[in-house]
Amino acid sequence: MPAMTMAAALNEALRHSMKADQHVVVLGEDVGKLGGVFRITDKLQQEFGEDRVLDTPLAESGIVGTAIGMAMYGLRPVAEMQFDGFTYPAFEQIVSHLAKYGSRSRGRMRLPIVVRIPYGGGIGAVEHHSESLEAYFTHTAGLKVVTPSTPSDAYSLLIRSIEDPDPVMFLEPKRRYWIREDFELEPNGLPIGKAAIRNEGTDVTLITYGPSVRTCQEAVEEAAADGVSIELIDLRSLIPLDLETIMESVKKTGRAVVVHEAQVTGGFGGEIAARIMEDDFLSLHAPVVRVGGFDIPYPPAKLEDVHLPDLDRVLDAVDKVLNY
Amino acid sequence: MPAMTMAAALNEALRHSMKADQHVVVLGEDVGKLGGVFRITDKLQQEFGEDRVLDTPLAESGIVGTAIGMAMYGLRPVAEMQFDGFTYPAFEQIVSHLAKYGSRSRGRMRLPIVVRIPYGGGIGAVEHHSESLEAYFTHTAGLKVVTPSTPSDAYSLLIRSIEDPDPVMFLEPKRRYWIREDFELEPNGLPIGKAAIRNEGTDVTLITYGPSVRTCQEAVEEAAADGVSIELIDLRSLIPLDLETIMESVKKTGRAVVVHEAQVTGGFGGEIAARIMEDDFLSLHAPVVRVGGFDIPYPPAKLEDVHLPDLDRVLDAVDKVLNY
Amino acid sequence: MEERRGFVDPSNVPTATIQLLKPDGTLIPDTGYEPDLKKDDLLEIYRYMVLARRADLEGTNLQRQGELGVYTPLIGQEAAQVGTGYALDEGDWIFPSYRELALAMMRKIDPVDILHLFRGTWHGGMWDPKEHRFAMYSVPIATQTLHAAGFGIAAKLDGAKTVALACFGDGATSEGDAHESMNFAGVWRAPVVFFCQNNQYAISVPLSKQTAAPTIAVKALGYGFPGVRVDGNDVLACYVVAQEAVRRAREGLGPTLIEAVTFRRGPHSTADDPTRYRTDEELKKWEALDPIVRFTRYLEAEGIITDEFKQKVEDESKEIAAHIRAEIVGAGPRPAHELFEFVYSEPSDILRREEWLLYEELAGREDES
Amino acid sequence: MEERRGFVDPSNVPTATIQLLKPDGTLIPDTGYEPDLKKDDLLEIYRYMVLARRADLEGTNLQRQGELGVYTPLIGQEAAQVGTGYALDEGDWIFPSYRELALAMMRKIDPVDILHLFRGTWHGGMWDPKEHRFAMYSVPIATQTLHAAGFGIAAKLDGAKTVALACFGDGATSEGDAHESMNFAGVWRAPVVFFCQNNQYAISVPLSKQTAAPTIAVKALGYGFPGVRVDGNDVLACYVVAQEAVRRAREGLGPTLIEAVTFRRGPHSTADDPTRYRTDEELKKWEALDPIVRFTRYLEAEGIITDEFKQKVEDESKEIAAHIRAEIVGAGPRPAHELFEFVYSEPSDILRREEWLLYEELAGREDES
Ligand SMILES: Cc1ncc(C[n+]2csc(CCOP(=O)(O)OP(=O)(O)O)c2C)c(N)n1
Ligand SMILES: Cc1ncc(C[n+]2csc(CCOP(=O)(O)OP(=O)(O)O)c2C)c(N)n1
Ligand SMILES: [Mg+2]
Ligand SMILES: [Mg+2]
Repeated sequence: MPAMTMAAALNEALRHSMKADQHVVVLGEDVGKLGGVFRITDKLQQEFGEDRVLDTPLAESGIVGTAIGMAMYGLRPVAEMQFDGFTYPAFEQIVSHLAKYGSRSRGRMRLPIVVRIPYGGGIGAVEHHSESLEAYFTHTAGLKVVTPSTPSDAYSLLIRSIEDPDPVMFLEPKRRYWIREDFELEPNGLPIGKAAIRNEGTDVTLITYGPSVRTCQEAVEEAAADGVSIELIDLRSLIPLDLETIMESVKKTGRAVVVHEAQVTGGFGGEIAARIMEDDFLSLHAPVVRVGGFDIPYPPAKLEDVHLPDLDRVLDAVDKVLNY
Repeated sequence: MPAMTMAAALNEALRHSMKADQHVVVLGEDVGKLGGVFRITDKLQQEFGEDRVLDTPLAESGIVGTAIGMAMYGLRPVAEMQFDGFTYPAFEQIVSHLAKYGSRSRGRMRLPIVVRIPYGGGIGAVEHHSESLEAYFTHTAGLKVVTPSTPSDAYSLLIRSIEDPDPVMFLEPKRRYWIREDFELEPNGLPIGKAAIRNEGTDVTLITYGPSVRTCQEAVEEAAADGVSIELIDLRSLIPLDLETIMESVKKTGRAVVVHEAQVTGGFGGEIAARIMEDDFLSLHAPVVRVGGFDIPYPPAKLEDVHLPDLDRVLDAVDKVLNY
Repeated sequence: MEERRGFVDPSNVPTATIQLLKPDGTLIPDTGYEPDLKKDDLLEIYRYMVLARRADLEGTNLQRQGELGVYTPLIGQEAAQVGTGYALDEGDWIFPSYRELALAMMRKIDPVDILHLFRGTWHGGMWDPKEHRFAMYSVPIATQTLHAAGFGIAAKLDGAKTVALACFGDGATSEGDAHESMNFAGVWRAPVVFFCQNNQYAISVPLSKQTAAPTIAVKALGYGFPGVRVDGNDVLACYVVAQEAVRRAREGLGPTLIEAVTFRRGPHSTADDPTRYRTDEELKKWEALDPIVRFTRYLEAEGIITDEFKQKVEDESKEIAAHIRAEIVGAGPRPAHELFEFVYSEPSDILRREEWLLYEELAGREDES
Repeated sequence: MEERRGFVDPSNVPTATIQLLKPDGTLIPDTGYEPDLKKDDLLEIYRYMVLARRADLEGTNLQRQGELGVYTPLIGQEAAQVGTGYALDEGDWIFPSYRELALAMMRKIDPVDILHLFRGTWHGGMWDPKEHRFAMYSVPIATQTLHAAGFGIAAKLDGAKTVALACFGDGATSEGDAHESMNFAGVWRAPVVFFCQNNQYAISVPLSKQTAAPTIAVKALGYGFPGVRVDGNDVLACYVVAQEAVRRAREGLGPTLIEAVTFRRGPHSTADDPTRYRTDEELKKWEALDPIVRFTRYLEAEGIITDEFKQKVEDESKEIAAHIRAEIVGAGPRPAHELFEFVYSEPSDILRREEWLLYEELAGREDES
């Protein structure tokens, strides 16, 4: 089949899941007739009807909160937050209920809900449309946090997230919605919780996820031209975290760099750096270096390129750990 | 003067600030007649009137959002969240406005607001009353994050936070509300952003804040009895972070343990561990070890003692870095 | 509603309260409502009110004895809950906050399973929500109303006749979630009954500081469905009003907002000191309006209840109290592994690791002792 | 309001809309309203509407030319904004969302400073909120209504007569923040005018899916203050209604909710494709109700406006458009150091470090090129 964008792959994954299980419903702002502002739900309402694809009122706490009620009834809701920055009104429902209901009910009431969020920067948007909010969720026990980097993985991971018995925050790297890949429309073999090694290498381990995978792939190529062999790990799922794959790689390379768009302070990179150090300090020839955004509110579009980790910032970090 | 509890010290700090500046107003649920569920605002409404101490409707987004509007008018609001777990409805106002208005307005509209939050566990409470939520704020540029550990520091830091031109999340370690200290009711010399060395030592640096300072002090004493000399750093403010004090100590000891109540994954301990490694890898004789809560929703009261970092868990970590 | 040059005006909102029984227990004529309750129903309602009050008292007692960390008493609100609950079918779902002991007991939940929450045994409570069609207790104010709305919407999409009862307080009406839930339920005309127990206070904050609305019931208009005020200490009035709301829900006519006007006679919780914010007179006034006394007088006057039945219920309530004490006093904690067991369907590697760490710690503690 | 056995009923809510001018520009007799506007006022109102429309068009054009990242057109809503804004005093504060270009221009904000937001030059815009008594643009829906409420409460506590105008859309009424802001303002009877531009859509979602409420105005009852519906394409009606609301606010009578019924004739934003969700007929119907045409007809019929004046305004609008183009086209970014400058009053050590890192990177980039 012809190359497919990540946006189209996500749309197909929803279609697949809705066909496979009639309990799957999609809800959110503008997901119906409009097909979502990024068209991820395009044509689904036409195909499955207004009872399966629900245009909701403009209220994110309402969307997540009613999704919880729907799940309690027995549905498997897939809720869309229109943009990362508009997830915050739903924070209480996410932290106090979505994450905790399974525990609170002693496992009797699991909430198989997927909250889809287009996240991250790089699309020249106005304020609140470019937030990297994953660290708020990775610090919230009870949530799974998943983020694909390729169309095929987006397809697989979304299907698996919908099938998952637990709540999944599904973070879609919106600046990569339009990258293309040629692949079979079949869920791949990688479950949630398993990282993918995107490039095998021996000198440095580069750990990243979501939108930054692409940037890091470029870094891998550029470094290879300079004779540096980078092992590139795409985490795919932040919670649960595939520590095994990370540690195996670091044992081999002795050097690691973690990359994400989110501001460095308090970002998930700190978690990975700290874990690597705790788990295998002696293998490390250099400190784990974090690459990320500055500790500032996400900048206006005309300045986002100086904020976002780019090829150079990643390569600088690679140099730093190599020449330590 | 006689020994004063932290609760009373906070009450006195509010009184001091309200007298010193008539623009200071206090608002929140039950802060008026009742004086707050922890009595931190006790008698303030009687003294300053209903126009300075406002019992609000039960709506936290409303409390923070109207505090922002009040600050835009020219007031200096001190908003109380009744408990940590009830801060989440205000998350959007905190992240999207409180943190960003200064930047968004190019510095023309600063928001000198203090959001007081009793936080952390250990008081045998029901669900949502024991959350350690500091990592959500330390990852949000534009906020300052302050947390005292002693009555005198609570007094000073609250006064300084109210005077501060920027928004301050003021986290009060509720299980320490009733510890007592003998001190002069005068703000001490330490500004926001400066850590306090609670004990000088040479073998290990123990870094902590808020409710865990007390636990770590016990560890210091216990370790001293075993001939281990711990340098204890009380951060006082997480943002801005006093990295200088931390790094000086680690350079000396070569070993560090970070302690907090929050779940380890994604907690602020990871940030500190990663920074220490990045800034002075070569001084480290052992990995920085993090001590915290498990990656679970905060447990029911009868099980909180197995969850919270206690003396033993801290000492185990100290042993670990010493014997690495 | 009078229009002042085109303005809708709150001063014209009706504030009348539906009442069927006078405080002395006599039936008010010509209310337009005729409860379809047989003798057995009336006695069952009586029984639930009495048992709930007794179990509730036991909660307060156990807290005073240090057996519970905290407790949120129900006393005074029995009629509101039992009258409303009696209008539901077994298959309908209840979404409680944290003061719904009477409703829980009507759903055959052992009060012990509720009190374990307050003891700190387990958050949410110990019952099976699906078995009892009774969601876990919900502490964050108003959040559960959205669950009820979502449940109702799902039922509607499914073509089912199940009704969701959203329980919340007067203070809860201020939260954004209460607004969003009523708005969502209104848009889908979902089978949801919004049941507000207006007990006059949110901890220390009186209704007058909570909202300037003339009634809570009128808020329904902003969501396109009817609202109604009912005397929350009149169990028959609560029943007929809830029955009408449930009928509307079941027939696909959409939600109704019920404002049951009552009073929280106890402290907000056992940690609260109501003398700081309310007067003795206020309390006395409402004690005189006791819902059980009122209903008992009615049952007596109508010759429906016998001393024998009263005694039977009294005995049963004592048994329940004894049962509660027996189960709660000195009850041990849950095994620590449960902390890890329920976080996800399958614990992650990191969780498993942490669990091991804990076992090592616990083993260490035992070694020491 | 009729009571159905004690229920308040949404089917009885008045839905009439205040109108002073018919679409053909003739004055409706006996409305009970008499705008106190002199000739100069009327011409000034005309001028603002025309200038705003022209500046707005320039926003759309510049986006189409790639000079703006996105733009949210105002077209069709000029009367609602100008009529309402004209009722305010200079010292009153306006809390906009992101479509308040006409109000901004009435506050002497250079449209360039607004368009820089959409260009991606600076979030929030480039104006000084205190100088113009006009808060920064606010993108997260309904959040700014709380700022208006808080501002109004502060003014009230201060004994000031300042009024806060909270601007929001029909979609925004669904958010919890809209609810909380009206409730807070109601409790303090704060001098806040809640100004809802009901332009029928929230992106693709029509009002009928946003709420089941018979009107938006009726929601005011739930907060204890009056609400009113006004023809949002009739600038005189918008003015008199806002004037009444402002009077009430200033006299200490508390908030008012205004629902200005209008239509968003453009796309939600330039990124939007309205053909997916609305018909051409709908658009045509509203184009026929154009607010500027209506008001011009009125001014012409009453002999208030001259061709000369129209030409003057036309010239001015061209100047503004030229000014906008001159300032926006090719405008450079702000210097990167500003990213660090405004986060706190004083940058922290870590921020300073990051700033240095950036300078090194930028220097590196220059070396490469
Ligand atoms: C979101 C949230 N904020 C604050 C609290 C603390 N709190 C617990 S009960 C309560 C008052 C609730 O009043 P109301 O809704 O009238 O219910 P009642 O307790 O009277 O039954 C408050 C403020 C909470 N539980 N949740
Ligand atoms: C909290 C939040 N959720 C979602 C969005 C995305 N969004 C931007 S505008 C809009 C529709 C707003 O509709 P309305 O309030 O009617 O205002 P209008 O655009 O029609 O002026 C949405 C959903 C947002 N900006 N903020
Ligand atoms: Mg109450
Ligand atoms: Mg709209």
